[in-house]
Amino acid sequence: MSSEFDYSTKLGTAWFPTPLFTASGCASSGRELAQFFPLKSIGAVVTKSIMLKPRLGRPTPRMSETPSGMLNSIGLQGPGIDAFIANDIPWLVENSARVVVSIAGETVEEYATLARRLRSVPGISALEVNISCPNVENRGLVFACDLDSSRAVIDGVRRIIGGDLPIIAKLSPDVTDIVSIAKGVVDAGADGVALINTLLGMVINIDTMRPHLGGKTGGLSGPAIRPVAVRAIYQVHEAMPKLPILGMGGVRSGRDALEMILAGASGVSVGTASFGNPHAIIDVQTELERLLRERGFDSLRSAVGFAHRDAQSAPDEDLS
Amino acid sequence: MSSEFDYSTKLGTAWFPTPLFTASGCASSGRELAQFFPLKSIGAVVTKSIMLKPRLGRPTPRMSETPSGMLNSIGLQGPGIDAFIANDIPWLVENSARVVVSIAGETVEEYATLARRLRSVPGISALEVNISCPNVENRGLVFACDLDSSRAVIDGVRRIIGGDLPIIAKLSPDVTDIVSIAKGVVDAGADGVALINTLLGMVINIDTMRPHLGGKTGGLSGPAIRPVAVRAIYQVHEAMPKLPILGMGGVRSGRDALEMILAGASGVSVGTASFGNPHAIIDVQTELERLLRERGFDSLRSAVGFAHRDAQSAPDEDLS
Amino acid sequence: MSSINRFAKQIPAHVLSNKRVGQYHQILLNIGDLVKHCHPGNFVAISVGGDNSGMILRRAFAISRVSDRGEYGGTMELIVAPHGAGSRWLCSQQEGATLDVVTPLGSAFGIPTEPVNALLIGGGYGSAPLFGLAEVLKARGCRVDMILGASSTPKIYAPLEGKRSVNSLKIYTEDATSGIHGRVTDSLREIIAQDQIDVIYSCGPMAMLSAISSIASSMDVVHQCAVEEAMACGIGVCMTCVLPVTKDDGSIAMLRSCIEGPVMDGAKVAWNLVGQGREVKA
Amino acid sequence: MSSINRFAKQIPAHVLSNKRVGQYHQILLNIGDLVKHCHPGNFVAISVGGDNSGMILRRAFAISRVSDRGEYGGTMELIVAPHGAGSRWLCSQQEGATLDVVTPLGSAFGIPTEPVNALLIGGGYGSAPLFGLAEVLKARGCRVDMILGASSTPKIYAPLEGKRSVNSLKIYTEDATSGIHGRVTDSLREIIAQDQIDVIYSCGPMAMLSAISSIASSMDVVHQCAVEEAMACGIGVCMTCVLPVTKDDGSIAMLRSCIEGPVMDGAKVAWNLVGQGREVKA
Ligand SMILES: Cc1cc2nc3c(=O)[nH]c(=O)nc-3n(C[C@H](O)[C@H](O)[C@H](O)COP(=O)(O)OP(=O)(O)OC[C@H]3O[C@@H](n4cnc5c(N)ncnc54)[C@H](O)[C@@H]3O)c2cc1C
Ligand SMILES: Cc1cc2nc3c(=O)[nH]c(=O)nc-3n(C[C@H](O)[C@H](O)[C@H](O)COP(=O)(O)OP(=O)(O)OC[C@H]3O[C@@H](n4cnc5c(N)ncnc54)[C@H](O)[C@@H]3O)c2cc1C
Ligand SMILES: Cc1cc2nc3c(=O)[nH]c(=O)nc-3n(C[C@H](O)[C@H](O)[C@H](O)COP(=O)(O)O)c2cc1C
Ligand SMILES: Cc1cc2nc3c(=O)[nH]c(=O)nc-3n(C[C@H](O)[C@H](O)[C@H](O)COP(=O)(O)O)c2cc1C
Ligand code: FES
Ligand code: FES
Repeated sequence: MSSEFDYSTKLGTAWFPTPLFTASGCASSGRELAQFFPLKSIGAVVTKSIMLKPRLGRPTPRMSETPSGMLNSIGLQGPGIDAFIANDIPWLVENSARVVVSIAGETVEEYATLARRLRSVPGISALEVNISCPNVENRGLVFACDLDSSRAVIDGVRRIIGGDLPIIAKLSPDVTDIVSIAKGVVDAGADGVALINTLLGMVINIDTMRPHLGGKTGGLSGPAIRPVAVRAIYQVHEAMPKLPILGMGGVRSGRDALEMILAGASGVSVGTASFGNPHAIIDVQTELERLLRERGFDSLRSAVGFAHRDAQSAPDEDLS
Repeated sequence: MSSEFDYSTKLGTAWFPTPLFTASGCASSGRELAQFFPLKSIGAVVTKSIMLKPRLGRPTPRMSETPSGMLNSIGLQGPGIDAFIANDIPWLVENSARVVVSIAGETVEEYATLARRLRSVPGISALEVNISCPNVENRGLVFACDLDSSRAVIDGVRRIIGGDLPIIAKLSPDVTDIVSIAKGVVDAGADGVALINTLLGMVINIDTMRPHLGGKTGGLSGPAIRPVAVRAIYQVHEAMPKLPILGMGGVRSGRDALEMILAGASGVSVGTASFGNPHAIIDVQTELERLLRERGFDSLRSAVGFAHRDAQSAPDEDLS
Repeated sequence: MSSINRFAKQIPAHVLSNKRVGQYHQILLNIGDLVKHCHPGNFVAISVGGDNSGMILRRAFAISRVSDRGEYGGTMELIVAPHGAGSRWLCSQQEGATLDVVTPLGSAFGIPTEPVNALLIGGGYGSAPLFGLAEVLKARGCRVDMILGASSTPKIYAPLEGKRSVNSLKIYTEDATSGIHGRVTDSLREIIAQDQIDVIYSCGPMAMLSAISSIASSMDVVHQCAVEEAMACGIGVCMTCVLPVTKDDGSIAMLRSCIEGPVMDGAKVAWNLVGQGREVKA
Repeated sequence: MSSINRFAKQIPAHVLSNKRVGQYHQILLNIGDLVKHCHPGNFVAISVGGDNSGMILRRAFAISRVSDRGEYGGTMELIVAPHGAGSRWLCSQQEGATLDVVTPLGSAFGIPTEPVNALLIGGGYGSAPLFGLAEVLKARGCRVDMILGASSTPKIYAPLEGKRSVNSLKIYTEDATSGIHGRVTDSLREIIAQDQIDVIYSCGPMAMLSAISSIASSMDVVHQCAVEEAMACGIGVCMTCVLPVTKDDGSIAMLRSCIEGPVMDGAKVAWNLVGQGREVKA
């Protein structure tokens, strides 16, 4: 990257040298991808959503490939917050990775507890709050599918965190009105939103003639869902043009990432694409920079939300 | 089809010799596909949603291919109900096609008026009520995204139709809880539901750096969305096992159709697949029958919803 | 409408040869008896990417030429520009590969019953169907002049044997790398007047067709143009490929360019309304 | 864990040959220097369907054999069963095609430091990595017996040259079309006892591995098995490929078979919990 082009981005107060992030759950805790590229060369590692207790997750089969996509039903398998803080964060910090920690809970209280545990851990750039989890206190209804539950989680986390760490609320696309949920969580204290989590889907195994996944339903990800992600980003940016958005959903090339930036994302997470190509995030990062430069942008930031501007404006006019 | 296998299906009181239907908007008024196969050889032709007045539809570009899918933004271009009744239905009837007429409106009243016009037209097997339209009386909110609006439309149509024609309410997947909408329309008088309409999506043209479609957003269809469709069918069948479901969304082979039947659909519409393969619906029809027979089913009906039965049961047990 | 696409079939077609010609690929397909029903202006829709491709829609290409003589029986020639992923895939198909094609589709150029003076105008690969058309027109005793234009020489498609079937050929390039420096429309008025042109046949980018239409209309010359709108189905069932066309009563209809085209009456297309002023990317 | 996949690279690999062997395809790839890091038990993950494929995930295959001699430099051999769309695409790749591969991945079979009596058991294409393993064991002075089984003869993979590296080879088919009628586990107890087996190495369907494990455990024989769970990433980042494994304290951990496997200690896998009793379709 030459000095003329500013590739950096911000999510709230957190600064990142590039807008490319791993997607939560698609990079484990970072170590495994480090065999393929240095983690410090990307914007940040977003760690797999961590819960309070260790969890075994859902029964197998946990995945099914679908046309240009896949379903997963992992069930938030993980070591629990204690082991995570003891083992994973220090390793990432040692390896000079910027770290966004994703948290998940079953109750509003659990999210707050996770935030309390993480508050004073050094080396964390931001919290991503994954609210696509069943709320055990509300008939198992996913937090992100209910405005009040979504707000309650973010409010609880914000109270604990104070102004220290940016809070990114990760929303589900499985809602009638994603803009109202986004407004709700911002109102409750989120500094930004991550769009989108997986879509609820199902595959029937035509041999067993039963749902293929051990968990029956699963989350649909990959290129198949990209148009839904771009739409969500566009809608939320239109409603709140200043709100930092971390875009994701089916990005596998620089052109895909560019779509999200133009729609209004300040950063882009690469998830499923890393399964097919361990260097996907590096390839996306390189290509996105080239595409932005070719279009006359001299910074990433001047391209954010460009698709909303009136059709006559050229990149140069936005550089003032 | 040999006499041993009963491939027929019913949606409410309407009987069809096979469970394969065209999808509304993906077969125009039927004539064009008739160049490739006789329309009477399939279950029924579902016509493009017709409105009261002639409509020019949305500006071009109206489509964008996406990974294993496409976005469309046609905007319900059509000749209006008068020309439709005068020209299209008689042609279909002459060609021995079974006809399901899809209607669309901008107000509750408009749907009712359409129903009144169609009520006494001979040769119609059922009405499909496409409620994925903006409700001009409710801030342009799509009927299908709001429980009360959905109910109001179906209620209005049911009052006009009486018990004469089966009413199939076509639902949008872009909702937080599709089961509650399905329950609402059934309560309001629908005899069945069609699942699913397209997902709201968007593509940004990276050359113009603006939304690619003339209508900005579009509907995502094709294999990409199949897991979402199967999930919706499964959920609704689970909640209302007796409700006839017309399944659709990304079906391009017999195995895809089988997934939907096992999930709970009594019929399957083939839409986008016909764009890539004009004989798609015939191919699906042939392959689905073979797959059902191979699995020991002696009728389509005995396979409907099979994925919900407990894992030990075999097809034979259900033939009683 | 019920007569259109009457002979269309979905068939497997073997690639007999695939040669680079300038920036294009000249692809020869074995399509057997279907050649009988292929007329200049018709197009073919081809599946791209192989089985399990993420590209689910066919790609449309003008039929450049058909022949029912020769060692392979009926053959069809296409001139393909490697544009995006689908056409690049097509250009990478080697001799022996099998393609899934649907053809012949759409309307054909109308052939005058009397010998007239015809001007054929092609932009880029748009010249492809014009040589076959020229042959037909010559056989009917017409005088056939041709003008081809492109941004640069490698984008001019003008095969040697094709040149034989026209009375005159002018080439325009925008970068002056060959022929006349400029665009096909630059001296169009003069040419129409001098050569007493009765009918113009054109194929190329929409902006070119639009420019020709306004000149042709103002000089009362018939203009049949083969349009190119993005098509999802190519067979008239999806309504994505529409163009605004002025009806006799002055109102606008959105006609499907795949089935009520691609050959349309240039005077009737409401060019100012196409894509509401936003052009479809070619 | 940080040592695993340390040498894994994503490289383009040319198909040097593709031959049918019974129901399988024997595919030889040019992978250059990477052969140095490939050990029996490791696997390769291959992109399928070409550019713009709707199949977005790699397919995993055991490395059957590597060689760094020969005219092409480092080569890797795979034995591929045409199962679904991805493996069928792979089997259709001709000599000269280029594949996108990531290798070597996962754990390798542990090699004893002392000469022991080893029994290698393969089911179907599961025999593929066992011949390379046999060579290594022989080189260490082990006695190597091998048992292969399949439903029918065309599913037995037992190349001539491979047979040379084992002391004995028994074949079982369920349809009695060759060798002994039955399954590899039918006389396993007797064989273990008679041949004083110290360690079993196995590769094949999960049900077979599970059956071997229970016999091996009951007779206190070490059992290293290469498992086969559906994998989305193959590199340890997605958590789809997990197997329930009993830890020292008796509790269950869900270990990733791509990175903490595919070679696992058969005695530790909690076979009764795999897929909660529902088997992953092989
Ligand atoms: C009637 C007709 C005749 C044509 N004749 C020729 C020809 O003779 N030679 C030739 O090289 N090209 C021709 N084209 C254009 C050709 O269809 C496109 O270049 C091709 O579809 C691009 O596909 P892609 O995957 O390479 O590009 P992409 O841009 O990746 O395509 C994405 C989608 O947009 C559509 N699309 C993109 N560009 C066009 C376009 N210009 N026109 C229509 N659809 C487009 C594609 O079909 C596809 O669905 C013709 C188009 C039409 C409609
Ligand atoms: C470590 C390992 C080693 C293997 N070694 C070999 C080998 O040497 N030879 C060989 O023929 N096969 C081997 N397999 C199985 C091979 O990976 C599958 O047959 C192949 O992935 C099927 O893909 P498909 O597209 O043909 O089938 P589909 O059923 O269409 O595949 C759909 C999806 O399910 C996954 N899947 C389906 N079956 C399996 C399976 N049995 N194991 C893992 N994933 C599966 C695919 O990867 C894909 O993501 C191995 C699998 C693993 C995990
Ligand atoms: C295997 C898998 C596991 C995931 N786990 C998580 C998770 O733990 N927390 C979370 O917020 N999102 C999780 N996601 C969702 C991704 O972070 C991302 O939002 C989604 O997959 C869309 O992006 P993609 O298409 O690039 O993968 C997971 C996705 C996959 C495929
Ligand atoms: C071009 C196009 C036009 C459509 N028009 C209509 C319509 O008029 N009415 C309607 O109810 N659904 C319409 N649909 C939705 C389809 O009927 C169907 O529900 C959806 O496309 C999913 O099925 P598929 O993936 O098989 O296409 C349209 C879909 C497409 C692609
Ligand atoms: S391309 Fe579908 S109607 Fe023309
Ligand atoms: S396959 Fe992804 S963790 Fe093993």
